[in-house]
Order: sequence, then structure tokens, then C-alpha cells
Amino acid sequence: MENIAAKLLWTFLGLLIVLNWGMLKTSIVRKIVARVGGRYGIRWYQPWINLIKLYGTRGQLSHGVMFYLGPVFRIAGGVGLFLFMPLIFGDPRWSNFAFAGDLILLLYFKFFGMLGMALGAGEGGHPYSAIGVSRGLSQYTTVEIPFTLGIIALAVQYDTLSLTEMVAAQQGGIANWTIVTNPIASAALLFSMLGIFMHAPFDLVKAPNEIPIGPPTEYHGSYLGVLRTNAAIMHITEAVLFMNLLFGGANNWIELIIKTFLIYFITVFIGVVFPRFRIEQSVRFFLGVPLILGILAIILIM
Amino acid sequence: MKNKLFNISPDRSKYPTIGKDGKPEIDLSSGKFVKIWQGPNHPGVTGNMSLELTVSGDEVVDAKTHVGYLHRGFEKLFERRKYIQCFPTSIRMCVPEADSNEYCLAVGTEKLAGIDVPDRAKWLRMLTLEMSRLQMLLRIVPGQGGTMGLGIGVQWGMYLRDLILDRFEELTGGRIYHMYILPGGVRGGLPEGFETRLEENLKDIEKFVHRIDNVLYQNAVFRKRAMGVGYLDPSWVDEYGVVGSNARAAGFKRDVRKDNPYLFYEQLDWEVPIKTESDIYTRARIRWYDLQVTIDLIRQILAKIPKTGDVRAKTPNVMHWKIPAGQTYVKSESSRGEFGFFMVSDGTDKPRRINLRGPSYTHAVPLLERMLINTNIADVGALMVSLQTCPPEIER
Amino acid sequence: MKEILERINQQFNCSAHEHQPENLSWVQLDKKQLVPLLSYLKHTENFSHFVLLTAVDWIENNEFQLNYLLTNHELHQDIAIRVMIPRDEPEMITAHHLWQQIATYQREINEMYGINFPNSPRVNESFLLEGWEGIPPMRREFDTKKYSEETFFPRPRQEGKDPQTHMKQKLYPDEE
Amino acid sequence: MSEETKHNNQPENTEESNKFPKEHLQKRTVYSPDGEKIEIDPLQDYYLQDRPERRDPRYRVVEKFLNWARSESLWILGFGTGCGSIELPPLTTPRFDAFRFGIAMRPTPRQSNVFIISGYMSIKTLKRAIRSYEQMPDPKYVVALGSCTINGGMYFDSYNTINRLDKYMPVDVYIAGCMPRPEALIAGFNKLKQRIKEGRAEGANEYVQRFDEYKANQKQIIKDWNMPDYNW
Repeated sequence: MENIAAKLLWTFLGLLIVLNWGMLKTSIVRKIVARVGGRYGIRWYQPWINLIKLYGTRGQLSHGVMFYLGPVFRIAGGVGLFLFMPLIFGDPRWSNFAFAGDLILLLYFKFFGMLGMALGAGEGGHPYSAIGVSRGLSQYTTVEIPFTLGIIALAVQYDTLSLTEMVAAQQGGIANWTIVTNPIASAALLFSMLGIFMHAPFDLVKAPNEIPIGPPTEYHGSYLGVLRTNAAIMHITEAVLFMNLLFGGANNWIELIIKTFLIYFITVFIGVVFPRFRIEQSVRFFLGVPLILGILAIILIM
Repeated sequence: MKNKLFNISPDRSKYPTIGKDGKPEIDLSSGKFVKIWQGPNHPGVTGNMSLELTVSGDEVVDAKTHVGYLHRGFEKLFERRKYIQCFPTSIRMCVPEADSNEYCLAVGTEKLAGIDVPDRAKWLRMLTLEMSRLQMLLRIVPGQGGTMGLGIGVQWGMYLRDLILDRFEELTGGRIYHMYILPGGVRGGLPEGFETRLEENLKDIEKFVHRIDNVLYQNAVFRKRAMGVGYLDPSWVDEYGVVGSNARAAGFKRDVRKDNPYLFYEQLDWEVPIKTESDIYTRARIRWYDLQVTIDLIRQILAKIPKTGDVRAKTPNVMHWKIPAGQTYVKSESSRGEFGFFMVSDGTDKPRRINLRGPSYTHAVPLLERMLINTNIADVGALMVSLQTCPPEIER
Repeated sequence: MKEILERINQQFNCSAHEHQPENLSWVQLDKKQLVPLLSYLKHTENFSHFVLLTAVDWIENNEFQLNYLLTNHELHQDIAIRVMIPRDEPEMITAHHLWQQIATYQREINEMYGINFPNSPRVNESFLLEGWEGIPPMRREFDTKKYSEETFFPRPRQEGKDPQTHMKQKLYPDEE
Repeated sequence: MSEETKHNNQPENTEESNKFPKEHLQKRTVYSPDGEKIEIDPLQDYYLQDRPERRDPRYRVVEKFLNWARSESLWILGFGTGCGSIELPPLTTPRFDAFRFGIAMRPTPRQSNVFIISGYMSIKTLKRAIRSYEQMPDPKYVVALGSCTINGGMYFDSYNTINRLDKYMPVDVYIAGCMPRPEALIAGFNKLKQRIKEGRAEGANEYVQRFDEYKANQKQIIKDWNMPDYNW
């Protein structure tokens, strides 16, 4: 894999697969939520139609440069996260640009898109955007603490900051997965996963009945299309991150799809049966049990 | 807020400071406050109305409700219409629960004209009123969860509501607007096999009652969000004229069906559920009990409806029916509380004045403006639904 | 209830009251005595629940009728107080300090009938209408059909059955 | 006419007391985030007088494909303007489930492309509806529900509701009835889909073309154009 052009091509192909799997996942999520409610649900190809329609919107307006750049930052964050995420273990074609310190970079990229979005949504000028941004940032800050503590615990446990090496250490059956070998750090990470995917009860940012629909209130047309594209990539990539950290990575695409699906659906199933928290309740939640678990994980690993 | 050790939120009950004129002292130019207009196309606002909120951080410090988006001038239109022509118009006054309108208008007309209604018609009227209350409660009980993002209860409830609307369609021919109750009686008897089909639906609804208890009322997050929030002080009940389930949740036994029994409600065996906590959770819980009571009442009514007999007393030609002069006030219990019509007749074939007093008139304007102060902005929608505000009956 | 009405009669020298079946009584009195009566009913006779305030336009007598309806939740009795005010001088004493919701009713009546309630809070704010000019719409002389035809581009009527003759033929054939 | 003068001799400050502070209505200069200088005359702004841009379809084949996508993804603005909105929730619930046909509800006008005028429009709502309509991105479609949008219906003689919606905004599909059943709504959506696929649903461009006429009609009945900067 000396040839950078070939490497880029494989990465691009991976991005396409992840994007389409993300879109399909969106429609499956909607279908499952609909079935719980007793409905038939949307057609499985509906997200693609929506995307085409959004990119084909004629009338678009901008509230300023930062408004325009918000979705760009967001998708830069999503693609950046993807670029350094090893997808499939043992296959250099699908490990993207993973390197020795990629875990730190991934943490950075996860926050990057959110900040860009915050700036862009703020320029939209709508107060609900501002409320959504402040909610999102304060919740994310508290989610980050148990998440980072859990990651540090794992880094100490495996003595590496490379995701690929972490996956390598988990090979050889379920008994070697982090969720079995280090359950406390895993629990902290799973709690913070609920906050990262932002399904109920932690869907405060988009809360449709309170602040319809938070930061993207003013985004329309292809801005929204970019955001939707990013959401499809981002959700799958984040699920891949948790898969690599806790569930032993994937050896082929089918394994990846099944594992990301199940990981993502932990949050969806919780979301279906819970209403949402208020922001101070959400913050208090993450500063409670998940934080204690995170600290405990650090203490135990020392 | 039982656990004081971890209670980090400051006591804000004295905030904002109240000025000499009784209004909160708010200086918008200080930059500490933001004005937020919620509605009319805000999905959290019930129906078509809007709120003007002044917020400090996440907290509402001053609120005004703006209504009139649905004002059609019904009370003016009634002056131009004959009594029978008022019926199709009147049912549009409160859209979600239309039968209370036609019942009150019919009874008011009968009172003024001095007509006696056959017994069978009275039982049928009770049946439609209770079915109408049932379909409204099926909307509002899970709707309380819907305001907080719990959508599945709403889906189940709306499906069952559609079943009740099917029964209405069988009985009256209309889904939402029935025009079934007319002066002198009702438009027709029960169709063949109606009772068994309704009984099947009631069985489904009973299952739903237990499911929604598990999903909503036992839900940890819902309890956390709804308990202790949106407190309605019992002293406000008289001060603001609170009626119905909101008053019942504050410990007042207010139910027109018990207080001033109309139709044959005296012959039925039931109890008015009362609680005293008076927060969003309690009000939602009271509606859940109401739902069970309503199912029970419909069963009792179905068992007692006479199979034969007149459904409508003989009236003169309604197109030139002169009602004797007089004034009256008719009230009935809707799912939201006391629902009254004030009627004035001047001896002609058109009413002089018909005034609707809906419970939302006080619940959604003065009471809501008071209750929104010191509320978190996330709870505004939940509070509105828990007060069961219904804009069309405010504006008419 | 009879005792209460007698006490009211003695104290307030009312002009008339009739008793209707089903727990509704009527009191008619002068506009100056209204607030004392409301206050008396609320604090002494336990009519704690204010139901509605509404106006009726008697254009032929050149009068507005204001109705205050109260409920006693212990006796389950309603009492309706009727106050006539002259149409030339549409002004009424405010009662907003007794019950909170009266201010809202007064706001609506001020908008719909043009009856002024001095010192009532926010009474001049528009309540249901927005940018309304001209006669208050609920007054009898305001012709809503004419206004609608002049303002809202009516669609021409379709030819159809006249409901009056139709009903006579189908429903009441034996009537003259 | 003596009554009219009676009503008008209320205190002088009635107009200002309820709405906005006086300074909000005065002309002023503001700077946009990009440093652009903007002169604002609020009373003029509230009239929404700027003529929107006309955006014609360009490439026929591409447009045909996009029209198919648009017709299969109808995002409704969740703005219940009248009593017809009571039949909108059943659309999203198990019995009728309009999601099957690509119909979804969006809470903000920026993201929706179908505006359902659910029933009669009072003047106060019409003002907000026009604002919402103008905020929606092009292409946008209007579905008018109920007979009250066609000829006033039950409220033909009301002083506060409009009689004909098509005098104030271009309407694509009318659904008659009071109220129309959810099945009728779905049939109406199918009609709208057909119209979009045929490329005949160019309501936004029609609005631009006949902008002066629509604005004149709107101004004739909406006397008070004062309103907040956003409304959802």
C-alpha cells in the first residue's frame, strides 16, 4: 500500500459504503420506531429521495459566511473522523489512515464538527438555535468526561493509543473483548455512548416539542442535505469506534454491519421507550454514575 | 428535590422581582433577558396560539399568551342564523370534543322553548357525550408523554381514537363533527350490533390503559420530569376559576356531572377521582383515572339504553321556530371541565346572544400566564398540554 | 338559596330577581352596586367561583346588558347578576381585583363591544382581533355579511335548493 | 356613525401600549455579521415587500428527476392554521400512516415544502401564514383543506375569516369537505404528487409573477403588519 492514490481510492470507496449503510440504517431505525408504534413506517429508500430533494432545492439563502461554513465544518468533522478510523481489522485497504496516535485525533474530530455547527447555527440568528447550541455543548461537555476517562483506562490497559492495536489485542473470541476484560470502563463508555448518539432521553439538542429543532432550525436545502449526509457517516463511524474499543473490531464488512447495527440500536431501543430529560437532569445524570464508573475504571487500572 | 446534598440549583422562587404594579420588573435593554415568541407554528404549542416569553437563561420570567388566531366571530354569526342553523356552526367552537357544544346548545334551546326530551334520547345523548370524552382522553393522556418526546403512546392512543371515531361514524355519519344532538332529541337510534363492536373497542382501550401506565406513568424519566413541575397552587383554583381535571388534581371535587347532575348521571354508579399533588404528573394521572371512569360509564350506559321509544320530541318547523324570550345558562362537563353556554333569546327565530364559556378561557390565558413564570423553557409545552388548553374555545 | 337571595335583597335593594329551575337565580341591580355585591357574594356567601362575564347588546332599548355569573361550589348554586348600562356611555366599573380572570373578560368585551373598563389591567390591548378599525364587531349595528362581502372577495353562489322550501316539502308537509 | 367616534375616543396610548416599544418601530441602521450596512425601516419590513427571486427550472431532464424526488418527499409544515389540523395527527398514526408515501412533518418552514392551510384563515393567522409561506424554500406547494378555503364555507359571512385563499397565495390542490377525512387528504396528496411530476406545481414562481396583486390583496385586509422577527 505504497501508492497514496490507491489508498485514497479505497478510503473513498469505504466512505461510500459507510454513507449508504448509514442511510439504510436511518430508514431501518425509522421503521423500527414505526413498528413499535404500530405503523408500517417509511419506505426503505426514503432517505435517498429526501437527500436528492434537499440537494435539488432551488431557493436557498445564507445568513452569512459562518452560516454557510457550519455544515461544511460539520461534514469535515464527520469525514475527518472517518479518515482516521480503522474499519476492518487485518485488511490494510479498509484501515483508512489509522496510525499510532489516532485515538487522540478521533477525540478531537468528534468535537470539531460540533463547534463548527455551533458557530454556524449561532449566525442563523434564531433563538432556538442558540438554546440548542448551549444545550448541546453543555451536555456534550459532561458526556466527554466519562468518555475520556474510559478511553484513558483502555489506553492504559492496552498500553497503546492506536485503535488498530487495541483491536488486535481483543482478537480471539468474546472472552478477549474489552467489554468482558474491563467491564467498568466499558460501562462508562456505554453510558457516554447514549449521550453521543443523542437519542431519547438525551435528545435535548433537537427536542422538537421544545425548541424545534435546535441548531439546524434555519438550515434548509443543500445545507440540510450536507448535515444529513454527515449524520449518516458520523453515526456509523462512531458506532465503529465503539465497536473497535469494546466489541473486538470487525474482520469483514458483514461483521462490521451487524456489530454497528447492534451497537447503534442499543441507543435506539432505549430512546423508543423514554421521554427526554431536561438539560440540568441530563448533566446531572452524566456527572453521576458514569463519572463514578469512569473514575473507578482509572483507579482500578492503575 | 428530596436529596438536599446534591441539590445544586439555587432557589429562584423569588425571581423575578415583582414591581409595585404587580408585574415582574424586567429591563429588556439590560441584556439579561431574551424575548422568545413561541407559536403559532411551534409544534409544542397546543393548537394555533402563541406565547410571548421573556426568558432569563432557561427560565421564563414573564409570559403573555396571544390568542385570536382562530377567531371566526361565531357569536356574531349566531345573530344571523336561525336556531337550527346554529348547530352546524356551534360544533366548530371546540373542535376536538364537538359534542359538548351541540349538547349545551340543544339543552339551552329546549329550556327556553320548554320542550321535554324522550328518555331514550337522553340516554343516547349521554352515550355520545361519554364517547366524545373518551376519544378526547385517548388523545390527551398519551399526549402528555408526547410533549416530552415519548411518541409511541401517542401512536397507540390515536389508533384507538380512530376506532371510537369509527363508532361515531356508524352512529352519526361524521368522524369529527356529528350534529347528532338536536333540539328535541337525537337524530337516530343505535345501529345493529353497535354495542358489541363498541364493547370490543372498549376491551382494546382497557389493554391500552394498562400499557400506558407501564410506559408513561411508571417511566422513570417521565416521573422525574413531571413530578413537582407545573405546580398549581390550590388557592389559585378559586382565584382563576380553575375547573375540571385541573381542579380535581388540586384536591377540589369539581365535576358538573356530580354537582349539578344532568341527563341520567344520577342513575350511574361512579366516583370522581381526586388527588392533591397538583403537578403535571398528577393532572396526567387524574386523566388516566378519568379514562377508566369513562370506560366504566359507557358500559353502564350501554346496558341501560332503552331499545325502543322515541328518539326525538316533536318540534315545530325549525326554519321558522320562534323561541320565547328568556335567558339561561347551561353547563355540562367536558373532558376539560365545566363547559357552559349562556343563551339569550328575544322572542324571534334567531338567538340574541349565545356565549360559550370554555374552560380553556381561564386555563390558557390568565392561569397559564401566571403558571409559566419560573418555569423551565423545556416544560412550556408539557404545561400547556397538562392544562389541556384548547384555543378554538377561547376565541370562538 | 332563598335565604341568600333575601339577604341580597335586603342589603342591596335589588330591582328584581327571578328563580329558574336547576340552581340558577338572577339578580338585577344598578351598576354602582355591582362590585360591593360581588365582593359580598365572594367573601360572605361563599360564591367563590367566577364563571363568566358577558355582554348583550339591546340596541332597541339603547342598553348593554352585562352578565356576571358566579357559582357556589358547596350549595351547587349559580347566581347570575345582570347590570344594564346605557349604550351612549359604555363604561363599567372594573372588578378585576376580585378574580384574576375578570381582567381577560373585560379585555374581550372592551374589544368586542367597545365597553370601557377604566383601570383594568391591559384592557386596551387587542385580544382576539388584530388591527381592527371601525365599529366593534359584536355590536348589533355592525353587519358582518356586508363587511365580509366588501372585504373578502366572495365567490358567486351556486344555484341550489332553497333550504326553507325544501324542508317544508320534505319534513313538515302538513304545516301551513 | 356616532358609535364609531365613541369607540375611538379611548386613551391615546392604546396603540403602542400593547405591541412593541416605540424604538422598535423607528428607522435604524444595523450591521450584518459580514459587516454589511443595512438600513431597516421596521414598518416597511413587516410588509414583506421585497419581491422574491424567480427561479425557473433549467434543465428539463434533471428537473424531471428532481420533480420525481420532490413529489416522493413531501415535508409538511406543522402549522395547524384551522380546525382541519385535527385530521393531521391521524395521518401520522397507525390507521392512515402517511409516512408510507414519503409524507413527513417538519417543525420549521425553512425545511418544509408543503404548506397545508388546514381550514379557514383568520386575518391574524393569514399574516403568519404569509410569513411562513415566504420563508419556505422554493419550490413550495400549498394544499388548501376544507371548503372554507374555497369559498368561505361555513364562515362565508364572518368578519374575521377570508373567503378565498387563492387571492392571497397560489394554491396547488384544494381538498373539499368540512372536515375532509384523512383518506381525502391522502388522495389530495396523490393529486399533488401527480401535479409535481407533471411539472405544473410552480406556485412559488407564480407568486413572484403576480406578487403585486397578491400583496395588494393582502394589504387590503391586514391592517396591522407589526409582528415579531420570527414565529415558530
